[in-house]
Amino acid sequence: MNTNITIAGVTFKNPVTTASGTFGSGMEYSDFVDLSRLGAVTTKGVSNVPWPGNPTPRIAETYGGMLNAIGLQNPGMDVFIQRDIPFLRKYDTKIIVNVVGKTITDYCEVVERLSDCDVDMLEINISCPNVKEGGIAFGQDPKCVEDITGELKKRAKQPIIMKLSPNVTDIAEMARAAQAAGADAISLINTITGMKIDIHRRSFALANKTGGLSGPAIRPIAVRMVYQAAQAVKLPIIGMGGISCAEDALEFIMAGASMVAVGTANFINPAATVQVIDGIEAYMRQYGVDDIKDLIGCVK
Amino acid sequence: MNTNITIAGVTFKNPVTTASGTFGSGMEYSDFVDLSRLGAVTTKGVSNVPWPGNPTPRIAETYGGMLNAIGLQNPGMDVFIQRDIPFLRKYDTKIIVNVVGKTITDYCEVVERLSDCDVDMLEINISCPNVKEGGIAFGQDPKCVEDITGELKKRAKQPIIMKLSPNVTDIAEMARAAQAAGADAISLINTITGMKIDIHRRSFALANKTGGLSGPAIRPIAVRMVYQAAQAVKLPIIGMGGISCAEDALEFIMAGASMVAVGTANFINPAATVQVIDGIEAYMRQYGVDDIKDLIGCVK
Amino acid sequence: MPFALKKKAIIVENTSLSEDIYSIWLEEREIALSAKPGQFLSLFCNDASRLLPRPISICEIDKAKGRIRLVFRLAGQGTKEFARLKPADTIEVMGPLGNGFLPEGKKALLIGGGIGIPPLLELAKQLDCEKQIVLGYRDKTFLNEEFLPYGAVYVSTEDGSSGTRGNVIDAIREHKLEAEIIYACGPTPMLRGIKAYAKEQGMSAQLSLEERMACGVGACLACVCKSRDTDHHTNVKNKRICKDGPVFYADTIEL
Amino acid sequence: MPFALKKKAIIVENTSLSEDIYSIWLEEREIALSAKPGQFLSLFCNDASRLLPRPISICEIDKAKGRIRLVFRLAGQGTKEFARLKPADTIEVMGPLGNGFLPEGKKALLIGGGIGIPPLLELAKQLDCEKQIVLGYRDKTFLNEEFLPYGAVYVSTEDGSSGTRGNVIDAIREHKLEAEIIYACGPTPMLRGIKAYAKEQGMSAQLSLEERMACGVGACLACVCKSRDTDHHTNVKNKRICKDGPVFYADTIEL
Ligand SMILES: Cc1cc2nc3c(=O)[nH]c(=O)nc-3n(C[C@H](O)[C@H](O)[C@H](O)COP(=O)(O)OP(=O)(O)OC[C@H]3O[C@@H](n4cnc5c(N)ncnc54)[C@H](O)[C@@H]3O)c2cc1C
Ligand SMILES: Cc1cc2nc3c(=O)[nH]c(=O)nc-3n(C[C@H](O)[C@H](O)[C@H](O)COP(=O)(O)OP(=O)(O)OC[C@H]3O[C@@H](n4cnc5c(N)ncnc54)[C@H](O)[C@@H]3O)c2cc1C
Ligand SMILES: Cc1cc2nc3c(=O)[nH]c(=O)nc-3n(C[C@H](O)[C@H](O)[C@H](O)COP(=O)(O)O)c2cc1C
Ligand SMILES: Cc1cc2nc3c(=O)[nH]c(=O)nc-3n(C[C@H](O)[C@H](O)[C@H](O)COP(=O)(O)O)c2cc1C
Ligand code: FES
Ligand code: FES
Repeated sequence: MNTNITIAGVTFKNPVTTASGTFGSGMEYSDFVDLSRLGAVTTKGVSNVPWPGNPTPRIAETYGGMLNAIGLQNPGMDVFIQRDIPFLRKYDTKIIVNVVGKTITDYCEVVERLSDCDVDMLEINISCPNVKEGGIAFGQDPKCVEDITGELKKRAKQPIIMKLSPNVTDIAEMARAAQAAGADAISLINTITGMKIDIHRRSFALANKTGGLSGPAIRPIAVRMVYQAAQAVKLPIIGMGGISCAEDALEFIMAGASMVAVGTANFINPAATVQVIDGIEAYMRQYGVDDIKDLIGCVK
Repeated sequence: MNTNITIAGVTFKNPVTTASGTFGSGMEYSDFVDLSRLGAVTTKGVSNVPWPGNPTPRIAETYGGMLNAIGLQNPGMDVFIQRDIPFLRKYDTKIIVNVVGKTITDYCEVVERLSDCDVDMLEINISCPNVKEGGIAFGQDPKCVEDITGELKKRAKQPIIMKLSPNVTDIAEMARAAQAAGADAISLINTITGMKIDIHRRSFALANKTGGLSGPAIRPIAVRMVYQAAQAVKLPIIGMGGISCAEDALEFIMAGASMVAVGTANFINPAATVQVIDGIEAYMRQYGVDDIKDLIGCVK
Repeated sequence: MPFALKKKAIIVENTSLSEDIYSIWLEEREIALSAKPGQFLSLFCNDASRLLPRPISICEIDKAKGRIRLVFRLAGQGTKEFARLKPADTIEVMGPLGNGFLPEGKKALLIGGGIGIPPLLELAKQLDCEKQIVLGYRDKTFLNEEFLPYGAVYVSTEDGSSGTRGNVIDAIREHKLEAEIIYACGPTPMLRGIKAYAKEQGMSAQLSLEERMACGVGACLACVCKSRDTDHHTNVKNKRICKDGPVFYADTIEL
Repeated sequence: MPFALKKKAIIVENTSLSEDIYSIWLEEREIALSAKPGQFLSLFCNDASRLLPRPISICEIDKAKGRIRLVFRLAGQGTKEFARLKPADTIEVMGPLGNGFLPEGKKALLIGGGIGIPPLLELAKQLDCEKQIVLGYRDKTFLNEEFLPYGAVYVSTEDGSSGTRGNVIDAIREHKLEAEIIYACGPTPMLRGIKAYAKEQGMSAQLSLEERMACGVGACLACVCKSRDTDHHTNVKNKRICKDGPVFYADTIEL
């Protein structure tokens, strides 16, 4: 039984990674999860300089999901490179680094710096709804997607994954723009912009007013977008959005994802990633599927 | 204590109506709900000729929500006008008729016909994701929203509500387009396009492949869009998307909705509409709010 | 029933009839008093992530005690949850919903397939005429012995482990069963076969259909089946299984 | 604790201390054996619509029986659900999480406000030094008698119904309480007052903070507070309450 997956020349032992921002740099969950079981660890977004993030409250619970407006707090690339990459390299897993910025120049700076680091792939977050500049704005216009993808492709030594925003009319258009500019893969979906109001205090539940919705609630939207993107482009897709168990992950794979990421579910069940891996294998055994590749996009 | 709300000259005894398509023509729920308690009944979408809708399965359950691809099955305007309007008029409630079509001409035909009927408002569904032509396509382009709104405004004798699609990058843009073309109000959100895959059968859960996601899962997205629309236009807003109880309804009102609609919750609890009305009143008593209008858009 | 809403029913008994078939008796007097064979209940999950009701047919009615019996097969998470219910637990239900079987008082064939068998039990009890009961299974049988008091019972199994090897039609042909009317519930392919058989034999047939449901009361149009004629309510060739059915005369619907 | 995951704890006892305050004893040996005062547990809801854990401080630890006591106030749906738990029910928990109070062995003032009082009880039991305990309430008192064995207990109430009328600082001034160190837990305004008071008096103070949490283990950065210095982990002036706290020295954080 083969669960290996190769994307842009990088081979993952299984198709399961973590969704950026929900697993820290891996370190925080290493007491709970054997990181060497994972196909890859995708790290929290990293920027050229340290970012303090948004004021609190940064999260709110919603029906079957949560809103977050962390605001991409991160220690900046220097600390990240010096501390987190060596930590992750101790494990038998691939490293995908999520990259954030406020301007194209910011993104370029991080990507150039990471080019000489020992990481396997870069995931470019052009879809964070929680920062005022950059982030999502890049991901909502095909021209911007193309521009930033093109600029980063020139600089990156590792393959790059463009992480798309679900807050768009036509996800296929964004996927095509990423492909046209040479992206090696796309990942989707980032969170969907949402809002919660505290009716007793008559105020926003989040200091940032809006936040990104994640968790099981958004899964049907994510599966649909993965399917639409898979129909539109030939690029490998990393699918995510509300995956908590193997059944959920298999929906994404059958819709066309080559890999999947577990996000919010880590908070609710730190063993989620490993259970997803075990469950996919159990499914393959149950139905006599020899190669995970036979399941990718099998529902048309 | 006043719960009256006046929108475009029509006064509703309270700000609660039913979401189109989730309450039939009112008749189906009249055994469960005293229709005279409701601010208004909003009927299932009606077209110029009878529509048979989509093949089954038409629905699927999702985490905290459901997908539907009914495909706007409806008996056509002749039967509707002859049977359903007189039925609803027996109750002390306003009638909002939801209108669907495949072409602008279709919509015009229905609106013209309804102009001489005894109904209070028309809600124009330009956002149904489950029909191949028309529907959502009109609601995803501001130019289309403007065109169709303008055409219908010329013909309608009743005030018209444009029902917007959440499957867009920028809801404010659509709201502004509706306002520019003379809409009397807007309602949002319609369902969000989603997909579910049956991993055991390796097929789509819905015959139509995609369906519209509704229910509590989508509420944070709906509240955010209502807020964004309220910031962008002066039009009264009918808010909906995952409302099951008074707390939910109040979130929409505080975000800027003048009225709210209860949809999927009717299926789960046929008393939901009445409980929302009672609960809003209880909240107003608890906090000494004399007029519901004081709550509209009170969170900024 | 004006303003009849969801009710909390109390679980009186929950037993398993086989590895994946459960039998529940629940108490809800009003429902029991008005229930008819062939009608169903909408059962709601306690797990709030699952919103939609699960339609389950009424298997038996005990008006004296105000109780209803339901027999169901583990299909997914909802039925799994129901299987874990213990006596004194409560469950939210709506019903009775739909139109049941229409007793015609003619010599009858009751045909059930798999998890379509339970609704025939109450019908068998109430039908006041000559009855032959044909029950089709894949392999293991259940509930068949409970039919014995009400008529001659014939069993078919796909693997031949009991009764006729084959399907219910095979059993009918083998035993040369004759009747004026068929009452049937089971998987669509079986119902399709029965419809054809009834036509061939010039019998009338009442078939109980199944489809995914949301409202269960005729409002959402989720649960339609194709009908021969334009339906008076929908004004298209669609009937609502929850409201107009689940039992239909075979010749009025397309399968 | 390598690969320590969520655990199912068994409810041993659930009593209400007042209209909206509940006290639960739960059994989970491993947790009880490693727990320290000031740490907390993440409690998960059984209702699947509510995903995030509820952080609740450890109120008492019974290592012999392998049990933990939690005392909580009804705040929303989650705590309402916990209040309904009955003996033998189970609940999913993670913990013990965070760093507790750091016993310093100096003459101590333990200050609790409202629902910040419970975590001080185990601390009072374990602190091996002279202790004065100041408990502030809005009106009704709870848990105060349970502190009596461990030191002198002073109460303040906002409405003056027991003890000093006013807040905890008022009670401290009224009784002229002196100490070298403060251990405190309660609402932010109270902690802010204590921080200022400690500075004024030249005392050190350990404060237990609160913020909305998602992961509870330091990964998501939901629960930060502002810190005086750049934090070694975050490399910005933010500390994670769940992982670096919930207890901090007053002079290291901004309130
Ligand atoms: C009128 C009617 C009577 C029925 N009577 C019985 C009965 O007496 N005993 C019995 O075991 N089963 C009966 N069924 C089928 C039963 O409704 C499903 O097996 C059950 O809903 C599955 O729920 P689940 O959560 O376990 O499965 P899941 O697959 O997790 O359910 C997901 C969703 O799909 C719906 N669904 C899944 N399978 C079916 C189905 N076959 N028909 C309708 N909806 C479905 C569920 O209601 C739910 O909304 C009946 C169905 C209908 C329409
Ligand atoms: C470290 C720590 C220790 C705590 N110890 C106790 C204790 O011992 N006793 C006690 O009664 N309360 C304690 N709290 C507060 C307790 O966590 C909240 O009252 C509880 O989470 C409310 O949940 P709910 O579902 O009832 O309310 P809801 O408002 O419905 O909760 C919605 C969401 O907001 C979060 N939330 C709501 N209020 C708070 C809050 N004050 N702090 C953090 N998250 C919140 C919930 O966890 C949940 O994710 C503590 C909080 C923290 C951070
Ligand atoms: C607390 C939190 C922080 C996140 N931070 C990032 C981030 O730094 N970069 C990024 O690309 N996505 C970030 N995301 C988005 C997730 O990676 C993922 O795309 C999204 O949550 C949907 O998956 P889920 O429903 O499984 O969580 C974050 C999500 C959450 C909940
Ligand atoms: C079964 C079903 C049928 C619907 N039919 C219509 C329709 O005919 N016209 C329309 O404008 N919206 C229709 N909708 C959308 C609802 O009116 C509403 O906008 C949406 O469901 C969100 O609200 P909710 O989450 O409260 O259900 C339908 C929704 C459902 C679930
Ligand atoms: S389930 Fe809604 S019409 Fe039948
Ligand atoms: S709750 Fe996630 S870092 Fe504290």
